[in-house]
Amino acid sequence: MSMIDRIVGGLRPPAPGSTAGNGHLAADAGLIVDASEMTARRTTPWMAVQTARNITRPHALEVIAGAFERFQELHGDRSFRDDPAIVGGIAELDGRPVVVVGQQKGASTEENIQRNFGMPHPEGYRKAIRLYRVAEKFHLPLVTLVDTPGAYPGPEGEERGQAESIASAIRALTTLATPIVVVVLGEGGSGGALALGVGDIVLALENSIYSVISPEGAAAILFRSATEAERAAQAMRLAAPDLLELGVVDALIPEPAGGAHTDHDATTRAIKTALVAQLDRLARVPVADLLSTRYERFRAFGTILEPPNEAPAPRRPWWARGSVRDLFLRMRI
Amino acid sequence: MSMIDRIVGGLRPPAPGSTAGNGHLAADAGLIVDASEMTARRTTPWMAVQTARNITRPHALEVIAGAFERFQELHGDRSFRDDPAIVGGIAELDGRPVVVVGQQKGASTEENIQRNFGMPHPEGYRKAIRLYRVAEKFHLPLVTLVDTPGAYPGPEGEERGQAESIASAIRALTTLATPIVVVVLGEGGSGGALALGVGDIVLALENSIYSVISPEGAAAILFRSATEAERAAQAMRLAAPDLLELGVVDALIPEPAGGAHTDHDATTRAIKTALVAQLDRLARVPVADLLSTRYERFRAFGTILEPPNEAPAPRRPWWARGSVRDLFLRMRI
Amino acid sequence: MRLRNPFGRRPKEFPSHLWTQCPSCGEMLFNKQLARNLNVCTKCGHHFKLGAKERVEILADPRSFRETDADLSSTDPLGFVDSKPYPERIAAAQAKTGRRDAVITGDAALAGIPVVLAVMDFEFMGGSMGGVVGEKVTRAAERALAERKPLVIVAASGGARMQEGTIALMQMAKTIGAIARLDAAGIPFVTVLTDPTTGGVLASFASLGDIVLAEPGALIGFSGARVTSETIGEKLPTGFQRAEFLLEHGFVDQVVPRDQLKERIGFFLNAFRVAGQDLRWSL
Amino acid sequence: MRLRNPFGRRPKEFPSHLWTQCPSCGEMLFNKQLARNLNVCTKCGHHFKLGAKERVEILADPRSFRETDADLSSTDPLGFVDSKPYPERIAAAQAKTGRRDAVITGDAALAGIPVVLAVMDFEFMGGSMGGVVGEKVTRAAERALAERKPLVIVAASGGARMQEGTIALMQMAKTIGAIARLDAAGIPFVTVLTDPTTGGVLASFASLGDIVLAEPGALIGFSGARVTSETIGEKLPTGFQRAEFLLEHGFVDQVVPRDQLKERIGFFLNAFRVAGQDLRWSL
Ligand SMILES: [Zn+2]
Ligand SMILES: [Zn+2]
Repeated sequence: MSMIDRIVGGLRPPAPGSTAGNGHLAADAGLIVDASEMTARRTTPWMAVQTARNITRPHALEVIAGAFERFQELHGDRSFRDDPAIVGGIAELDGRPVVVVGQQKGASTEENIQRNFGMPHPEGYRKAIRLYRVAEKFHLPLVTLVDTPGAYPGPEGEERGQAESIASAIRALTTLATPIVVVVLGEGGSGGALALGVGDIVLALENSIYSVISPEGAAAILFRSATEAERAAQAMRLAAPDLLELGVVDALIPEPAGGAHTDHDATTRAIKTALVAQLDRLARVPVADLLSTRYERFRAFGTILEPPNEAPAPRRPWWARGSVRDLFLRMRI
Repeated sequence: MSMIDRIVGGLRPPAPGSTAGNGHLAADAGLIVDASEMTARRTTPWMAVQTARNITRPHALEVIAGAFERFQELHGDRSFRDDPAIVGGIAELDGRPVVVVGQQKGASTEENIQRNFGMPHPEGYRKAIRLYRVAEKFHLPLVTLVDTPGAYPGPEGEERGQAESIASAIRALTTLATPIVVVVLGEGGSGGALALGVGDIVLALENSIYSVISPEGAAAILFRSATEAERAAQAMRLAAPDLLELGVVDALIPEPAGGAHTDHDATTRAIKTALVAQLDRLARVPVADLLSTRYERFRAFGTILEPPNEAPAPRRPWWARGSVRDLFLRMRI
Repeated sequence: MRLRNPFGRRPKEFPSHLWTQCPSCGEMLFNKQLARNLNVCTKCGHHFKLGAKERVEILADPRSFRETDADLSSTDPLGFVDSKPYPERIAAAQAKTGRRDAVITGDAALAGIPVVLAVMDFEFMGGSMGGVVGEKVTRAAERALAERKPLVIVAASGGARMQEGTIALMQMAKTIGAIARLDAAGIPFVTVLTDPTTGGVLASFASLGDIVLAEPGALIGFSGARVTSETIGEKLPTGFQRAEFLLEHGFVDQVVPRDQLKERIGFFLNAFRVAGQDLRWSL
Repeated sequence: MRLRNPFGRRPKEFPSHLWTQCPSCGEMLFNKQLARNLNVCTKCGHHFKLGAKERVEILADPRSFRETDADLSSTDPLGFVDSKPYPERIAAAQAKTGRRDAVITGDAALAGIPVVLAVMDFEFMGGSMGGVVGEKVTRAAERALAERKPLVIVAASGGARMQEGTIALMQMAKTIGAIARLDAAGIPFVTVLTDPTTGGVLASFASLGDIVLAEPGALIGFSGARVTSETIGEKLPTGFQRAEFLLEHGFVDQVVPRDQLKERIGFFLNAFRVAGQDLRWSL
């Protein structure tokens, strides 16, 4: 076959290049930007799934209380219900007012029932959209905290438009004229996570996961058995270091040695440090540049083969392209 | 009391002035622009209420079928339900594509139950807002058809935000960047009617009514008896000629001698003639002028007394002010 | 000030100019102490209605409030007569309240931030919105736009003023038109829904705040509960149309106790101001 | 073309290359006649699935379709292996369909109006969206924007392509980003939801049409019905997640029979074009 490989984006090159690509991210924040640094610390994918789901991990409201000051929660979608599985409001981050929106899991069965195990209904995503608009209107940076098994798959969700609400939330983020930093706290489950997951910088805690479908769901489809979830997790490359290699996240926030659940304060401090550093950078970038860079960031995902006759000039991955690199250089100033 | 009357707007001056003010409206369309012309034809307010509510009057879908061509209904609010009490879509009016949105009453008890007697739920107003946005996005003129006893006052309406949905619909219309012509077909019931009632030109059928509360509701509050509705109707000045005098509507569309219900075709033809003439005019006005004139039109309602020391220069009613008059003059071209 | 108690029984064993019975917990409250506690029951936290003047006092920074358009008063556009003519009702309400109509507007500082403030007065014909309320709210919004200051409105209203008919109805479009311009200009608008906020006021500017706050237990709804109840032929559940009900259904950002209102509004306005510095609405 | 019948019983008494049994009414349909009727049951109107190529033929004006990006095909970003490696699955699907991936895109005229057209192919790995579908849909939207032509997408998909993991998930953000730019530029976007449209395709571009049409009886939903049913531990009602269910719940503008689709889309695009003349998207 007379085709040449043409990488339209997506996969990061091996270690040295990738450090050059976004090494600036690590500058002030102690972030991990090179998955190869983590080789010694990596666990099995299935362990990663268990850790990311650990009920004693710090969840959104706790992270907000620890990393932000003066949080005032805002409620409701203005049309149906206040969904407890999504929380959000206005807070200060190191003195800077921001809008923060996150998925909220419980730390106990009782709390999980109240929070629907962090699985939002459509009205939750519509509340998120409303808060995104508040951020945009008043030029407040937006921080989102992703932590959900996925959007709630029950019939009420279907009746009220789970798919429409997720699509609309993603659309709102792609064009939101204010800086956005995403942090994956624990479980990034499918489209229900992505509805909070489109931003200028996407960070993830070291033991978090992010996947297109739950390992159990994948196993049921691929191997016709939910007990094959471990095998599915292995195939899916859903652990944080994989996500870093794939470019799905820009950097990882290191967790305390035993995992985030062993030291909530240290975890929260690390998140705060990372957020402050990223927002400092983004604050210096004109909004029009943010928007075009955000577009290119997500535009670049996907590795495809294209025959050369249709490809006049090979395209470089988004983080290596002129405009984006210029932006990052400016962001380092 | 050393005050001078200062009319900030609202009441029309007597006949000759008012004809001069908006006589152009009558030019092509046979519209009634001077209530004094109607003296001989006026009925009692209570008769007007009965006629406006006559179940055999032409309702929205019938008017759309008769006055427009190629109507394609669009459904749904994109978040909860398709409300059958509000209908809307895209149609052609004398060859010009427009968006049309109306409240839909039934012509039978069965149909009325299906249409909830023309009383929309919040999702109906949210569907209307969505269609308003379609009109704006594609530069389609908007025609609204008002015919409702009011927004549905049941508990589901309260739960899903009847008030919020009405306020949002009104807000959408006040700033919608496309021409809007409103036609009150029968019953204009309160805020639930106004959610479709803000436009550049507001027309009403000769036997329609428009009121802040139903006569029965007013009687229950004012006279502590719903049977005093006739007396309340008298006090409220809700009949079409009153509305014309008050400036709430700009002109009346004459009905066939026995009322609209006696000749649907003639009524529909009269509505079509009026709409075509008004849209022809509005199509020549720059959208920025439409928006400022629409703002001034509704800004001017309310007759108040203000002491002269706080009033440096008396304000003229909206239809007599320079910018607005200029607009109308331009619209006559 | 004599307190009205529309919900519970009248106090029995105490002279009513001295004591008020809490309709929520039944406690007998000494009026002066109640007033000192911002008309909130010291035992159970029940929020009694608060007068418009007192409301301005607890929101505006000391000596910062400058009233505007105080002398506007209504004419009688319909020549409306029910059991008595509308002008007589206005005169009676003016005599009772010492105010020309159902809203106070002005410029103020709130937690140090220059704002335009409007407070509705339920004592004046049930806080109903006719031409004067519509005009004053619209002027407040237009001034907020012209001076690029946030607008704060405290709502308390039975709805549109029936005696002004469709002219009152049109105030909904009039005020919303001004609010929409404020919105397009990116200027903050905060509303506070107090007991009661219903009908045409809730269905216009009161629902459209960037931030919508409500006082605990406040009655908030579009239709009167009586009408709603008659519509379905059933009693409504406890808490229907109360502030907490609206919070649960997604229409209110926060239910805020009266003594925290000023600080809370100040927090939001300050967040918006800091973020918008040198950009949009702040000077 | 052999028709698949995922719902009902297999035809018994007739050789399956000649006859197909309608899963809705049980009628035995002669395959050639069924194909002539656009794969719609001649007795009850049941809409069988329709191939992507046939779909292009019934929507594009004769000889107007020019395919673009036909040669794009997928790599294996994860090195994914389940019961067999992902590259083998792709190769099999390519051999089966004669197509490189699960969407056909191109320029066409539709009822005389120049459009960009994308038609998904359920036969290719269940119409799943990986990098190639995402890239081709994005390029289609970008070309519609650059040339100011309406975009029409016919969706048919089980969702994101699991074998490309989070790279497939990111196609949702990628395609929506392009659609959002189209929206901001005021260029019309029409989607047609066919049987089935689910998961990450429904939760991205497919739901965001200015006009959303659906074919009768099409399965349309976010979660698989099996997952939903297991979530509540109950059977789902008849018609759940069907096109008519979405119409009733407000997510679909019209349910349109297959033989009227082209005319209907043409009507909307023409209305938008006439109105926008000399203004925005039309040339
Ligand atoms: Zn008490
Ligand atoms: Zn059949």
